[in-house]
Amino acid sequence: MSQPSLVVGNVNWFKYASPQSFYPLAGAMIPWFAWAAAALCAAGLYVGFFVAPTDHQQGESYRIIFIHVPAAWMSMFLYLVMAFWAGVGLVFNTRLSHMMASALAPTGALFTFLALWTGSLWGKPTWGTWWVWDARLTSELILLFLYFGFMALKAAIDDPRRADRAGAVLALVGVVNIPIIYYSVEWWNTLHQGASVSLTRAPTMAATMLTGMLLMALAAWMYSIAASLHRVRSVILERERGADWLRAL
Amino acid sequence: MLEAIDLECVRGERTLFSGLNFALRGGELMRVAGANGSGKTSLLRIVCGLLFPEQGSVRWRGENVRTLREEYGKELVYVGHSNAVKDDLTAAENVTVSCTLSGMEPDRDRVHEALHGIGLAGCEGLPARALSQGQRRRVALARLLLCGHAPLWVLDEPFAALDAQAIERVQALISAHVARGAAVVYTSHQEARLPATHTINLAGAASDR
Amino acid sequence: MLTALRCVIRRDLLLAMRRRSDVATALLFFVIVVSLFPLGVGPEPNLLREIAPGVIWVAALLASMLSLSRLFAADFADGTLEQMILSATPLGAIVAAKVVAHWLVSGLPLVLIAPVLALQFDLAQPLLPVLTVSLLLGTPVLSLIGAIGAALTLGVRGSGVLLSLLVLPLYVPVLIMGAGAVEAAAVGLDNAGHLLLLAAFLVGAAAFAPWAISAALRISME
Amino acid sequence: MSWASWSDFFAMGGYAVYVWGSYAVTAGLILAEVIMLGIRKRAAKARLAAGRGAGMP
Repeated sequence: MSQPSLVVGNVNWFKYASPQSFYPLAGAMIPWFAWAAAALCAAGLYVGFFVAPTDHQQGESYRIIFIHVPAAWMSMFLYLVMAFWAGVGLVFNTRLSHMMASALAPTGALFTFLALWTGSLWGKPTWGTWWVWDARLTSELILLFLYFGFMALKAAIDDPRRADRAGAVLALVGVVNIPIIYYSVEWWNTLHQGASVSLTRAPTMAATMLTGMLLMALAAWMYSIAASLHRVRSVILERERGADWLRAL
Repeated sequence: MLEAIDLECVRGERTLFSGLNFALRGGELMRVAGANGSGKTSLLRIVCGLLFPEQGSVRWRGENVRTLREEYGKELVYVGHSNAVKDDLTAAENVTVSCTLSGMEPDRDRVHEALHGIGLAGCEGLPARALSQGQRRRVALARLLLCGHAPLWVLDEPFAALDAQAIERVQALISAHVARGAAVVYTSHQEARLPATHTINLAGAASDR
Repeated sequence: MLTALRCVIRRDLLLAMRRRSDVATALLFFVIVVSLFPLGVGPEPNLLREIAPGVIWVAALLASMLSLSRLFAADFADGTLEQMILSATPLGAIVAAKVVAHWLVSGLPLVLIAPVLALQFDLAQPLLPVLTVSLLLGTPVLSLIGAIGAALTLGVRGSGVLLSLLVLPLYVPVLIMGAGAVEAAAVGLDNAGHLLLLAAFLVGAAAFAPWAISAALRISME
Repeated sequence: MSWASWSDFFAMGGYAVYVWGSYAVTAGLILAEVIMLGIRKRAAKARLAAGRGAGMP
């Protein structure tokens, strides 16, 4: 891969966009995001359970969307962010971006699993079956495999630098493939089932339902930031054990 | 021509060397010495652009070797620790493949000539698995006879497993190549009889971080 | 450059010919997996006819996985891969040549033997060419994508299982379009879309994969 | 407000299993992740301290 490109006066400045300066910064940011997540989650649950009306078609079971939809959004979004950091790390050879990518993966996998679990629990009362080979559920399942693949590859390689870069290539290959997978599955699904079922909500969604969903999505977002910042701090501690600044910590 | 700037190499948690600088011009020979595990092979792999140094860079005619890629490959002959010899191919086939990868198109006669020159006459058609360790090393080194045009040779323990006669032969090849104005980098823990213009001793540089 | 590519292909084919048993094993695996399905689901002809494309495609996926781990492993172990990276020919081109050779040895035999296996499932005669074409377009994509995984897992412990975990999810679109083309033809639908998409996958993979494979190989060599 | 009583709320119009099943698993897994984050951090710090104690040069 190419060398880091921002080299001025024989100093690689990217090296100093460094774990060392990021570690305390992340530590200072975590409480803010964590509290924001808690507050937004409380507000979202309140709106979702006590303000939003009963759905006239699905009854109360629709209240699962307040976690299902945010989880599904986060699962895809986190994969994109992870691939972004992996790509940055590959191009500029910055350790911190690789660490960010590995810190995001478990949280992304968690949300992917939650999207599947809640989707299935929602599907049972709605469609009468735990699982449909709907395009979204199926792509979500494959997304989960991609997350697992990324983590398994990184875990299997001993040399952290090689693990970072190999993981990055895999994440980028995955990100190219996700839309292809999604549209293939969707096409396949419409051919086989005539698009009889779809996870998309009826267009007439009460404003309060939407509010609750957005609040929960924001909460999930804040939570993801807090959790991955926390994890990246652990990764820094594990990786940079030999560094002088950590010994002084 | 070949220039290393402030190289640092870390394997696992150990710093093998750091702050390593050298510059090699055409017609110069550099020997890298050091104990086992001192980073000789790693240094050579960094020089070739196979390994990414923790810090610093290697430049060939002023350009970073990591960006030159196949342009560098056209000017470089690297004989690594492993022989890159396939058991299932004959000696001649092995030499043909390795030369083609270096950008040459050797014909049958020249390949046979080279195998003769390195002392493998009569082994051309034998599958490499029938050859001894030293003979396989010679198959790998036969390329030096065919790719004499390359201005840089990087040889990792070229004398390993060779008998005295073959060592002399390879030493003569190296000297002749340097005399032609090429640059050669090699490692060896045997005391060398080659007049090296540069010597890097890695033993002193190795330290735990 | 063309000489070098021809040389690499020739070399890999030569090596495969001198190790014929490896090639035969993957092919035999394909045949056995396909033959197990009727034993598992019962000999009901209508059912077999219906599942035939899917079964053959899934078995082709698994069989192509089997040979992938060998793609770079031997060259990695004996140092030839270093020479390829340091070659005067761009690594992407060498890698593409290796994938071509790999497909000729492991993909093409599957394509050729698949119609015979389809007859076991009593697949209608007009569908056999469709199956062959879909495999002909699809199996090179499998080799290209799989080579990325093989390059990433070089020298990694437990690489065989890891390779399947990495690569199989990425095979999904090819499986859907490949099996879909035959199924669509079976029910009298137009399947040009499926085959065109498979061709598009092939073009896309041929353009993108060599880049990713060579990046992965450089990383694995460190 | 669509709930007449708490028991009405917990019954979720007959969908209690599905709704609370979703929310419980979500809460449980997020809690588990938070706990695991804490464990990992503590382990990393302990390893760091051990390395320092052993007098890493």
